[in-house]
Amino acid sequence: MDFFQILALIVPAAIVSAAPLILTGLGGVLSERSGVVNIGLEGLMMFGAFVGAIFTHYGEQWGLGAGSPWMSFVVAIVAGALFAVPHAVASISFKADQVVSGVALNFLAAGLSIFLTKKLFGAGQTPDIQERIGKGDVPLLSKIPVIGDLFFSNAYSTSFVAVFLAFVVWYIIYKTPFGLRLRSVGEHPMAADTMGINVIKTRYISVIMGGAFAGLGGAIYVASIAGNFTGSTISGQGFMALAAMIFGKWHPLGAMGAALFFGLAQSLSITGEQIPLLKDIPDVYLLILPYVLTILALAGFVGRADAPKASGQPYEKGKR
Amino acid sequence: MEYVIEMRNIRKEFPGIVANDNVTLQVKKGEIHALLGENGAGKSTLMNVLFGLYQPEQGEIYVKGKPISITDPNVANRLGIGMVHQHFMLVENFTVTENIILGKEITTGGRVDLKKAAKEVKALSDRYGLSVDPNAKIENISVGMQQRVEILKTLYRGAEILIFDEPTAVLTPQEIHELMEIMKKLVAEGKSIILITHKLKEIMEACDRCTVIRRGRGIGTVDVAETNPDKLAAMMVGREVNFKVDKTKASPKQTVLKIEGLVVEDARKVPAVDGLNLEIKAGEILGIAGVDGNGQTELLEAITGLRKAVKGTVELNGKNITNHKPRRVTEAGLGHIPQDRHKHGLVLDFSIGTNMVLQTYYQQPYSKHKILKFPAIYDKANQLIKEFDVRTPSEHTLARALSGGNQQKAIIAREVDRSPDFLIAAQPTRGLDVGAIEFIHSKLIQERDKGKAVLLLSFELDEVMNVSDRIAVIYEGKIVAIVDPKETTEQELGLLMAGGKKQKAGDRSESR
Amino acid sequence: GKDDGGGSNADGKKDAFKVAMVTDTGGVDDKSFNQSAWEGLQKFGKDNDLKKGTGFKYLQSTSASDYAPNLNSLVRENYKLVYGIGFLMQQDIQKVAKQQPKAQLALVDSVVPEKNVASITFKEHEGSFLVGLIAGMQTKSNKVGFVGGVDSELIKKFENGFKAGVKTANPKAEIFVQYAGDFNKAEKGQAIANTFYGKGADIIYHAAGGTGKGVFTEAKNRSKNGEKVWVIGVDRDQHEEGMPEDVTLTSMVKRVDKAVEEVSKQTMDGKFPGGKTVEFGLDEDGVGIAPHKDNVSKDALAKVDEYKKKIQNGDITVPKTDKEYKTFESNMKK
Amino acid sequence: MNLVKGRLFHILVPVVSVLLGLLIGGIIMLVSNYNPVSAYAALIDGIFGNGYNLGETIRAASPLILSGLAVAFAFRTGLFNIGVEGQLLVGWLASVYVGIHFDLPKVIHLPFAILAGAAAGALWGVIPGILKAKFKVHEVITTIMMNYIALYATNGIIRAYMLAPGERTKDIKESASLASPWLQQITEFSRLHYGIVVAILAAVIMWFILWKTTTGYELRAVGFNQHASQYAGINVSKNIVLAMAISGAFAGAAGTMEGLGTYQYMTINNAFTGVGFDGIAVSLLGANGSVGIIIAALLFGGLKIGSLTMQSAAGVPTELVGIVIALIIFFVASSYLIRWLTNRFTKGGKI
Ligand SMILES: Nc1ncnc2c1ncn2[C@@H]1O[C@H](COP(=O)(O)OP(=O)(O)OP(=O)(O)O)[C@@H](O)[C@H]1O
Ligand SMILES: Nc1ncnc2c1ncn2[C@@H]1O[C@H](COP(=O)(O)OP(=O)(O)OP(=O)(O)O)[C@@H](O)[C@H]1O
Ligand SMILES: [Mg+2]
Ligand SMILES: [Mg+2]
Repeated sequence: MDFFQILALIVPAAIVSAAPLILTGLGGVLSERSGVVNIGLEGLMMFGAFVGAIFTHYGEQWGLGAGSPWMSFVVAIVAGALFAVPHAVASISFKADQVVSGVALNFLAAGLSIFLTKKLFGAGQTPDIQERIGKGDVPLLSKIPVIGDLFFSNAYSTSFVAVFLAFVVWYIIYKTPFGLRLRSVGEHPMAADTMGINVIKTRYISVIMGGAFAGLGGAIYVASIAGNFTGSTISGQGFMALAAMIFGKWHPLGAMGAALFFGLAQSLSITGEQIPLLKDIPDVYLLILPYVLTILALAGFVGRADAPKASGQPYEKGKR
Repeated sequence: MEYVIEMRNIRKEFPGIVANDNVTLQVKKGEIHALLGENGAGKSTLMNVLFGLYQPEQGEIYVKGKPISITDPNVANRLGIGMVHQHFMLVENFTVTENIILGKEITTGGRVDLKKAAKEVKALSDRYGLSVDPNAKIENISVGMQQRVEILKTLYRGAEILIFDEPTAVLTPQEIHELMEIMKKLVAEGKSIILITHKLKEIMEACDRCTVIRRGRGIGTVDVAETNPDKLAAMMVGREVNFKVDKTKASPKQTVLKIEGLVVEDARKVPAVDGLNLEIKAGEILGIAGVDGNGQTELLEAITGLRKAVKGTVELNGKNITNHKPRRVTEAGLGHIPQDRHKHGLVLDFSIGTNMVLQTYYQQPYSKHKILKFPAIYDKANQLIKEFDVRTPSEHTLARALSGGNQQKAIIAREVDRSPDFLIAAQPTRGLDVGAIEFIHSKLIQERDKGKAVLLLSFELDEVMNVSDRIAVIYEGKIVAIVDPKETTEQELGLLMAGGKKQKAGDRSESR
Repeated sequence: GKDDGGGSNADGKKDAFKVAMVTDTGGVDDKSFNQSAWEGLQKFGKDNDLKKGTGFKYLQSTSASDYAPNLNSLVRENYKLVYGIGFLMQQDIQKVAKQQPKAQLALVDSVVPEKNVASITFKEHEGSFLVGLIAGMQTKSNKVGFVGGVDSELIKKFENGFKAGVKTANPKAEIFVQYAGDFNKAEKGQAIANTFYGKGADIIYHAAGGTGKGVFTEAKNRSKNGEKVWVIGVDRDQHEEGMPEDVTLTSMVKRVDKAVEEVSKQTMDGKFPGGKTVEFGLDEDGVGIAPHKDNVSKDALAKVDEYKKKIQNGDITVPKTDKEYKTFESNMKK
Repeated sequence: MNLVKGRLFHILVPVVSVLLGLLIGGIIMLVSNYNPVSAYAALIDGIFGNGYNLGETIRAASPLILSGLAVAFAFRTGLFNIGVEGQLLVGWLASVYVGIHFDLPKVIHLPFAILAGAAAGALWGVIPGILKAKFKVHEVITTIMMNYIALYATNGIIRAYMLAPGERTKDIKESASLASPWLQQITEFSRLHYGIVVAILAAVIMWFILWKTTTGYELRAVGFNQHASQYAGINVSKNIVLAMAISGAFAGAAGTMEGLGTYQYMTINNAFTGVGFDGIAVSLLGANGSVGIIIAALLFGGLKIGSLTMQSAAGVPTELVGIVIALIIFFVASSYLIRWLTNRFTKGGKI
């Protein structure tokens, strides 16, 4: 295979596997920028995947046809938002250890989603969905010589949604009053409070929005890749999204970049086996490649990533 | 007549402490009203109540005659009450403008319009002569400018009543003077000001009336015109106080600490200590006077081994200890009462008992073969707790639960008990009441008289002048003068601290 | 004690025949061998009117460490025959067999040399050979692919049988092979399929469980965009998975259900094949191509029948391992 | 009086949380029309019902104790070790390797194998430790990455060098095995092995290091306040690395429970064992204390084993136990507020 052929294989695949990570990563950014650590992304994503799977299925039953997955996305967004509430209540109102409450969320998602699946379908997995998000060429753009083939040919519409939303979140956080307040709450809640900003409310909104994004990420994973939901559908993607967020230095576009980086490393490690010069490398090396690269990147050129100053600390009025 | 602000019989409790007990405060329109009291008297608490940060257990608040319950800062802002907090409330990595407009953003099309906002900030700062750089990040500007940002925050919200909580603690006399001018300008514009301070001169200079609080109780309100510093002091403390610390003349002996050509860089790799020379002799207390941010912190960190020196040498008892690890410096005979007791001085989540051996836990008798010997540890702790009158229920109490004064006493006990040849006392009385202050001063002098060398760093000029035998003035990382406290005045010191010549405050440290 | 387990069981009769199985983490609805094993057990149960839950039942394992307790509790509940589904249970079956000499156990997909264990294996290579023939006949690009779950002895049987079949039908066909290193990573399956199709393959045979889902996803996507690509399913008839785009060419079915039913019968009739290895191949219809044949061309089917006979008469032996495949290939050359 | 209140709380919070968790679990069963009573009856029976279940419960608890200790030790020193899972895998592999490839008398071989596992885990923990100490890299992200590297690396090594039929390594030599025919006898052939002794020993060791040695004093000081530690001449970087090493060693030891005890070999794992993540729950419920962790591990081990009987006898999906565990964590975590308050002003609340 010539180099370009390889690119044409790797890049689209990278974008495909990146989309769910991007969205979930964005969820993490929203939550942590407001000062609430969110280890629960995995669970939120899992619950979103579960909801996405069953509602795409129902959508098909209700005759929504190709609209089914999109309907399921909407439900997954709501479900993700709701599922984030326990984490918000525990870590914002009850001042629980945010990491721990996030871990609890993961346990809850794992248990609840399968339990409900068994309850609903009497099976350990949801039925296969028929109406997948299909790949397609973007009308004009795909005609652009090189870039067209790489980025706009047989690509998922959801991938573009993800990238688009990354910019939306960036705009919200850095350009709107709400964003300014969100960041101030994550950096110096007391200061925000003295400026009349409702810290608790702002954090609730951010965490819940974060849940919505993670939920969408999970649903898109099902609709574009997995095709149904089982206990192992979401196995670690949430943690990778968390990594992407930190890697991206809590910046929406940074998180997107990191997610794409993971996707690239991932698909390189798979396509690699078909690339002459990489063929002979034992595939273990290709399998661990993405994770090693991440660590190197963090230790090396990315360097120290500074979390929002107040992240992980519950806010209490008048505490010095 | 009607008051712009009237707080009647306010009571505010914290777990274990009654911070405000039946306090009444009445502020007239267009006056500068001083709020005077020892540290911990309850001034900040009272103001936080007025600003809606705390809810009082008892009492009413009237604004312009109307009874109001101020449930949160929003309400206060709407009522035209603004507060410049004792510990600045600024988001470090935001710009000046972002900090000012936060919560009351200027938008065009739902989008924060920083350009427009910056213009407004500029206009505002010009109008009141509060020079700031609207686009600078807070973490990169001087304390003086940060304070001006705090003031602008309140003005931007159209505050009519401004509260200043200990604004002068961190300023040079010159800066203080300018601040007073600004305040006068503000009242001239019809605004009313509440000024918290411990410094009687400031009250005499700028204020119209003064309310005094002691141990959370309101003592009374006086017209500044009809009183004098001694009367105020008596009201504040409840007894006659002599501001002079009584001590015999020092009899300095051999040099204990010798610093030559020391260069230390701060976090931003800028030399904060820049070719500094200094000698301290046994049996003397050397005070360091200077405006915060002129390299004091870096100097102490370099001596104690917490920060690398780039150039120069530090000798303790003739031994070169430059860039030695903290423990080796300590073992070479250093005692260190750190600036920030909560950050460096104590492990707040350890018991006060275990904190007492923070420097010695690895030595006999507190441990043997790496096994801790708790009986020995707690015996020592109890001995120190008695000796230094540390008010704590038991040696097992978490250090966190102690009041600042007692936390500080514990630290001093720990450091002095090792009877080091050289003792660093950095702001040893910060946040403490006069009782504790007198106690600590006497301890320092005791050490001196035992023939130890003591280095005192303080931002309170009175303290420096009263306690030290010699005063070294530090400015931009150098010792610019060494003066005898008996032959100098605060004015002179102030000038030296500002670099010898009078200059517009703010410009000073923008360059940093 | 062990007896009251029997005494207190629903239909009272102490020596009522009871049969049960332990699934691996997949569960009885994994659309794979666990499921068809359970189907077999259910049919057997119905035919001999046993009650579900007392006469016949299954236990699902949530992790590998559950195999032993599950097997054990079934044995102590006096089930006369207990199946372990999947070679992963080999070790635990062996332990239990040693500890409980009275127990009668059966293991699917692997061999345990104990006289109270019946080992059930399949000639997957033979079935894979047949679908290989079909692939070889129907590929337009002369390029086909094989996606394996985890590189292992068992999956190798699929790979080599398939390759042999392809080469037999179409010597000049090129075969891409890749293992995902995982039975549950759909996106990997998809990425591999993407690579294969991208390199021009038009038929992919997967033996990769959940990872195989990704292969179907990719095939569906491409056929939506007008590409004509196929997937060959595994274990069960995966026609459904291919719908609505209808990308399933055929499937290599492995009749675990038949095997389970068969062995259960023998055991009930007191002919428990303990210590033996019961192997199900083409003869026993243990393996073969799916009943759903719409997408398979006439002459491909003819070819399949032709070679099915040859294999049954022993005219050719299908290779299981890489080594056997090498020799098979070299023999073809001559 | 306050002291009593503080102490009481320490016990009360987890107990109440467990009860609430089970209660809500019961409600969930009711609404999804299962019978909670028979379900919990089955659960109890599945834990204590007979020697076998009891044996399996203890067997399942052993690695949980160790992974709980690993998480707790890191917590105590201000670190969050999500990497227990990976450290466990490398520990498992190392112990099995030693178990297979050495020929020694049991008195040497078994301890050697266990220590090898612990050492491997420690090494796996040290890497994130160094990255945090030297490059300020967030340990949460590095430990997550290290988990995946461990998963694929161990599988790769087994496949390349140690593969035996059945997707696993050969069995370890008897001389390196924790298994005990006697223990199996008295528990009706459960897989109960001497690992529980190792686990309890480890719990004692953790307690001793943390509370009785100068090392523990330094580790905890660094965990609470790095600045004060530095001021007191404690080497912060060294202690961060050390903390991760010790934590990793416990995790590695957890791996040896599987390798030398439960399985006697290592399989090629298609997914994480989950024991590492359960460790977080265990350490939390055990309030990061040695005794608490042992109790919590026995509880979770029991719930997991019992859930199997719950499935077979009452037909309730095993996942319900997962939900109950999640609820328990939520309750414990949320009651931190109250505990924090009592601690803060408890006169005489020990460090
Ligand atoms: N958040 C708090 N929690 C508990 N106690 C507090 C809190 N804030 C203040 N206190 C207590 O209330 C008393 C008054 O505190 P406050 O800060 O009002 O004193 P102050 O007059 O402002 O002292 P300073 O001059 O040092 O600012 C102190 O003795 C302190 O112990
Ligand atoms: N959260 C708290 N709980 C109990 N006491 C507190 C708390 N915060 C502060 N205090 C006490 O309040 C008193 C003064 O407050 P603090 O120690 O913060 O110094 P400060 O006077 O507020 O600041 P500064 O030293 O800059 O003037 C001290 O006795 C301190 O122990
Ligand atoms: Mg104050
Ligand atoms: Mg103060």
